[in-house]
Amino acid sequence: MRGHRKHLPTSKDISGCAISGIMNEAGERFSGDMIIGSIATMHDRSNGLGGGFAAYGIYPDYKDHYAIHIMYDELADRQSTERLIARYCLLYEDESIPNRPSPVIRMRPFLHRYFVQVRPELLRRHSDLTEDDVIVDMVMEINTKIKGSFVFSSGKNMGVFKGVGYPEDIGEFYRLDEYQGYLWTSHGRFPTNTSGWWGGAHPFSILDWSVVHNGEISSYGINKRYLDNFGYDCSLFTDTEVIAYLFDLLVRKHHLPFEAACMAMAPPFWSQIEHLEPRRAELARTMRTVYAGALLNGPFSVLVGYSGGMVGFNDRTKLRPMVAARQGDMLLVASEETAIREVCPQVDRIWHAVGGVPIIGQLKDPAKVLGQPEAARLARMTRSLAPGAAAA
Amino acid sequence: MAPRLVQPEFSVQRDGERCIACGVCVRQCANQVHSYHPEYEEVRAAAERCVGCHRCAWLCPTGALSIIHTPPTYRHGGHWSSEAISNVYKQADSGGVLLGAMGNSQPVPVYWDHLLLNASQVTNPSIDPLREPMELKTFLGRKPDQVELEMSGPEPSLATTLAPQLELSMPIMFSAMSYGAISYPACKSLAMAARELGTLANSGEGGLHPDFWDFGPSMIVQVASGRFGVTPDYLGAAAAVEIKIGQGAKPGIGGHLPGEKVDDSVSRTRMIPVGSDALSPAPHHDIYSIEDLRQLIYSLKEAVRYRKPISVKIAAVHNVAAIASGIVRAGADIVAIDGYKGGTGAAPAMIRDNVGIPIEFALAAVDDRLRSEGIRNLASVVACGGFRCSADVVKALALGADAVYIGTAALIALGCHMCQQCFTGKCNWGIATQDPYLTRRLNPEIGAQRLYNLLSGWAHEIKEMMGGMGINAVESLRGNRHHLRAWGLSDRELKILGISAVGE
Amino acid sequence: MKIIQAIAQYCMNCRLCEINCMVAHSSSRDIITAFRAERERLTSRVTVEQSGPRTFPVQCRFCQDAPCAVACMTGAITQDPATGWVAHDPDKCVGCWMCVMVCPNGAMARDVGGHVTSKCDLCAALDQPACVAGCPNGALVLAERDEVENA
Amino acid sequence: MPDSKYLVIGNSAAAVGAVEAIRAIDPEGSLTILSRESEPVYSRPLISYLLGGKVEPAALAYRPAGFYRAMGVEAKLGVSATAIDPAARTVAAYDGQAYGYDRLLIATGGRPIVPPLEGSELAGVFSFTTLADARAIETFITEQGVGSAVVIGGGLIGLKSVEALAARGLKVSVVELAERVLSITLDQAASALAAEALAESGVELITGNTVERIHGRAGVVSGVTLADGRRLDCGLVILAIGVAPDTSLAETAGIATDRGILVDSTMATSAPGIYAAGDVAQASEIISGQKRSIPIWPLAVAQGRVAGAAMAGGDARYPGGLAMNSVEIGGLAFISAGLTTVPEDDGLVQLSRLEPETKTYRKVMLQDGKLVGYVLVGAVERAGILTGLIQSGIQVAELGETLLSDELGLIHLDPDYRARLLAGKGAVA
Repeated sequence: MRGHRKHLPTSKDISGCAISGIMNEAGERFSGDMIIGSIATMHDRSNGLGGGFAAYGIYPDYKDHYAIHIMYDELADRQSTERLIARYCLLYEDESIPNRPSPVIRMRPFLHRYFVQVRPELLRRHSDLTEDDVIVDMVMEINTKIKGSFVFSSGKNMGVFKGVGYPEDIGEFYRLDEYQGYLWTSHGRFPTNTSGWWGGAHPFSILDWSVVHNGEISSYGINKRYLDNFGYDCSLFTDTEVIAYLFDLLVRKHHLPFEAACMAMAPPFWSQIEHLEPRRAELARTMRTVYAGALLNGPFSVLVGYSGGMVGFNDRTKLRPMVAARQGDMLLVASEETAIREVCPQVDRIWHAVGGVPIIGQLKDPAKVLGQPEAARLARMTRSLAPGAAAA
Repeated sequence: MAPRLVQPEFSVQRDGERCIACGVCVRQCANQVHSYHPEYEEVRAAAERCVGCHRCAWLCPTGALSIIHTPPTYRHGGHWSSEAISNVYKQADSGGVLLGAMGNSQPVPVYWDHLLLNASQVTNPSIDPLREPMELKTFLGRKPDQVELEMSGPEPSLATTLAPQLELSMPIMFSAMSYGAISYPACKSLAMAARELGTLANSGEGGLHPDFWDFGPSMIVQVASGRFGVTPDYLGAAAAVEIKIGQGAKPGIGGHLPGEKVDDSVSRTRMIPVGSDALSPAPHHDIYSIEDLRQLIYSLKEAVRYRKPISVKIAAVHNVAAIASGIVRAGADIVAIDGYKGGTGAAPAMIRDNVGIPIEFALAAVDDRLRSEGIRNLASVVACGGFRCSADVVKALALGADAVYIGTAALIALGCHMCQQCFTGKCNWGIATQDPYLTRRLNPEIGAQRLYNLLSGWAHEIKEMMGGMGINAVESLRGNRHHLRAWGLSDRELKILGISAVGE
Repeated sequence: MKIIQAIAQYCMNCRLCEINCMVAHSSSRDIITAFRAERERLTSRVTVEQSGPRTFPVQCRFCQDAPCAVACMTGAITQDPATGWVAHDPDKCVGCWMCVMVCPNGAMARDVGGHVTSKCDLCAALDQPACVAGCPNGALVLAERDEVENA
Repeated sequence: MPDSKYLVIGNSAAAVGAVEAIRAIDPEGSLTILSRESEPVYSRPLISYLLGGKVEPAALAYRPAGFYRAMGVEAKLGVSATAIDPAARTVAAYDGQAYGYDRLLIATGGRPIVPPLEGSELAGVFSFTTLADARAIETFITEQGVGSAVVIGGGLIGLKSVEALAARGLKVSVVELAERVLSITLDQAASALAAEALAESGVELITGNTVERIHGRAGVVSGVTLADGRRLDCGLVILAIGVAPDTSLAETAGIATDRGILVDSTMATSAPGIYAAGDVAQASEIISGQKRSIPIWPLAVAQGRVAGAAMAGGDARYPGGLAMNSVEIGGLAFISAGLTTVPEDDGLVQLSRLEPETKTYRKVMLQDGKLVGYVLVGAVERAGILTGLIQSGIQVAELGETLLSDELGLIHLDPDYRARLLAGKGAVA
């Protein structure tokens, strides 16, 4: 099977990984060199069968447009895809995603990007739909219906770049050194059962959610079926996809702040809940009861990026590594401390993440970076439940 | 009348070198198999009365007794088994309905045995339940789609109030077994064990003996078609109320407690005359369709002031998924599905062995259906009908059950030897009888301890299996069919079960 | 002192207590040998009483001012005033049945073969009385004499 | 003058009961026993077993060697009391001493009734109530080579001696004035079974008759002549007509007596500081409510215990006596208690069952719904339960025939009564 061909898997993806994320909370943008440098130190955590990045703030000229990154098996697939896009969106610009040919990157698909906006008449016609919903529907339709097309990035002012190879080579290939972003995440993959398809690399992304993740989620089967209940079709059989959708469901649709979403996904143990003060115990009990299907079990560390920041968190028993550091406005989170020290030798503070407790990085002044409406939406997402509630 | 043609099924073998003629067997056999003959100073057996309950063999202090199953061996015929022939004899002798008790006794496929569980290797660590937390706590009841938080205060607070939930320490409950069908000490054993274990027992349709009202918080009470023992206080005493529509052992027919088992105490509990047969009608006479069920559900919710979940129990029949969907939409907080191998105190054998579908398929179909309709969270699904061991339970949870009911396994823990003669009222183990000479044989302290031991053992095994799968909370096992693989099943069966074949 | 209490509602009339008692006090202590070779001397010191479906075992209650010790004319039965223990010395017993005559519990058994009486000794040589240890339904327990409840 | 806090005249069941009861309360107070017998306390009823060769002499010890020392008792054995001076609180003794006391117990027991019978002074004529009697008889039989004996009296003592003599191989004849043996303790039917058992063991039973005179040759018994003129040859005569309370000391001291010394429920006599217990005492009886002398071992011990406790300042009460007896004749057990025959007055209900083939007989007597007596022959296992029922005075009418059953048990009895029994609290509340 040719590696660049779209190949939606039929069984669960299993892989080991390296993850890294770097953010400037002041919204200062910086080049992709730094994240490439960080992920490259963890070369041995991946095996050359997948690498990728998510970058935020890279398309300031199109910050109000959805940037749709698509990989095509054949150029011929473009036609039907673009017709489909046109049904949902107005196209403002499209181009091949710039790249730098490299001897180590082979058998790549055709990579194209579109800057679009949702057709206003769709929103008028379906008053209950948001433009995000329309984009999600469109992505789902392309990915499940069109044989040779795969949308791998669909957020505003952000983009995912991924492929088969070591992450540093993928970064080089996509010329990420030439982009400026205020938040970067990255992933190096060590799959054990992959076909080596570009779309199978991480991050996984929907809208502005991007997820990089290390570990294997043993609750995958029920998380997938739980999401099914809410209309999410988890076609990629990856934990990352499930985590992304869960964040989308819990934060975007159910309006839970990140801390609550993390509590749903990595809740305190019942024995810990018993010792919380009653109001917090009730909250935790209710969250666990209602979101039982969202509980992510098994070992994982995950970094979720979105336009307002990033959230790193571990499984509740912390069976996967995650180190975080702060230096000035910079927040760095990675699988290994070296991946932080390599690009930021001096740090103000460095610590190991606590199981189930999210590490939240957020733009200090999102209005300045993202505009007022988006800032208002994000404010809700970062509300703290209560000091120590999630830490329990 | 010509002699009966039915032949004994058991041989009572007494080792003459060991028998001391102490008479324990004589005193313990309610079927009067053993008798002492003082003139010869020996005990003899009338094997034709033996039902194979093994009470005598168990208590014989010298181990002199063996009960051997020796069904008549007619000339082998593939179609006409010895049992089929014997059944014809029985009915030609008696003219009656073939009665059966406990679960289906035919050698039908056990789908649990075709399902295999997963375990972690390398890519994912297993979890050692002796070292790490391993959570089996389960909540049954209606859940909202989402939790809403009130964001206006200094910190977010709950804006969602949960519907009433049943909190279980483990996803295993004792299924409905009525006082009347089983003895007072059997009921008490179940109630005591449920309380000790932090789970629930179920009154069945026989009302609640006043002595057991203290156990109310550990009991589900049933409202069945006979309405036996149903009063506002009865509903109020329990943790939840279950409407019994059907039973896996006998879908489509009502209950029948023979008058012999209706003694004074049973009569007062059921509110029926002593010695009268307790006949539950086949249907509820106020339920002729789903909207009537809705009325009953809400009547009961009113009666318990919306403080307790209402469960609806049905037998697994052909279109169980659609029925379950209707029940959820009718307002049930819990749907209990009783499979084809569920037990009973008495059922026509033809019904027991030929009506209904296996719980494995019923459960998978119901879980799928509720999910596809987006209403899975509106009700918990409880599976029952023939769970033999913790692995069966784990498989059921993985297929989608929130919890399971165990009945037969609990009775076996209490001493039941599956002789399947519950309807005779002569249970030598003191379980399915009201004979005061027999009920004494079950000490509820011992019974409760045995049940506690059984479920503690199962809980430990479940934790081990979960740990192997890298799961430390039961909600991550529930409906997680990725941890199941099947062998020896057709593609169609796999599809219905929603699982892959081994090796996939 | 602790004596044996019957929890009557769980006595199921198997009478294994009687059998275990006989074996524990036989010389072979082997059930089959005892019943084969020592049958004449086997005397249960516990008796299961029956009234309809109700049954329960009775054995020596170690009474206050034990009437058997008062009545015993040979000095075979003595009661320790400090502990209340009632001892029976079969070597001193001549089988006059005076104790049988006065025991209000009917707990003095007649060993006709040996022409002596015998009574519950709580199997003092064993970890616990054979009847208690062997009761399959927990119907026999040890309890402080003053706290013994009705059967 | 050897003064004691406690002085006991007598050295048998009542005396030992008293000594043990005193010591349970007062471990220190000085305690002296005066006994006309020279042996340490022995089991009086066992003298027939000794004579019959069924037990060794050592088996007669009622209490272990060292009993007196352990109890802190000054035992003056073989020292008869001769007179009591209640005013001076002294007892004169055969040794010439006057024993002072603070508390005195008269436990002198009974003396055999010796009728004015011609020939009763002959060698070979014995009573049978003491160990000395048993030894003397044994010696006489051995020395004289006695082969046959006549026992005068078919009561308990008589039949016990018969049993012993028969066991020694003597040919024994019993002469009983009444129409049946054990006429006081048994009823007609049981007596018949006893007679049958005697006959089966080769004993000649002569009832409705008596010995007119004892013949002798050279001062030694050679035979008897009966009232009907019959003559029986024999080498030994046992006088077992009966025993009477030995009240002589009390009478001379001016202590109130009837048949025995009259005592109250603490065994106190009419004289201050003086108590009486055992066969010499006449204490209350539970069925009649009257004071009666009942010379049986269990009551002697019980009375001795009450007396001892009272002497030492305790508050024990005698619940009242009940006549009862256990005897074996020819291997057949007889136990009876209370009323065994229907007296003249009505109001008594009698239930009985006789099974001649198994030689079992059971009879109970009820009055006003209470058990007042029973006779058991052969199957005697349930005797104690019946005794308890008489002593407790509880209603048993509804038990009916169950009272005759071998299966009779606590399970059939009143729950409160059963609870008391199971808690070891005995029959009497």
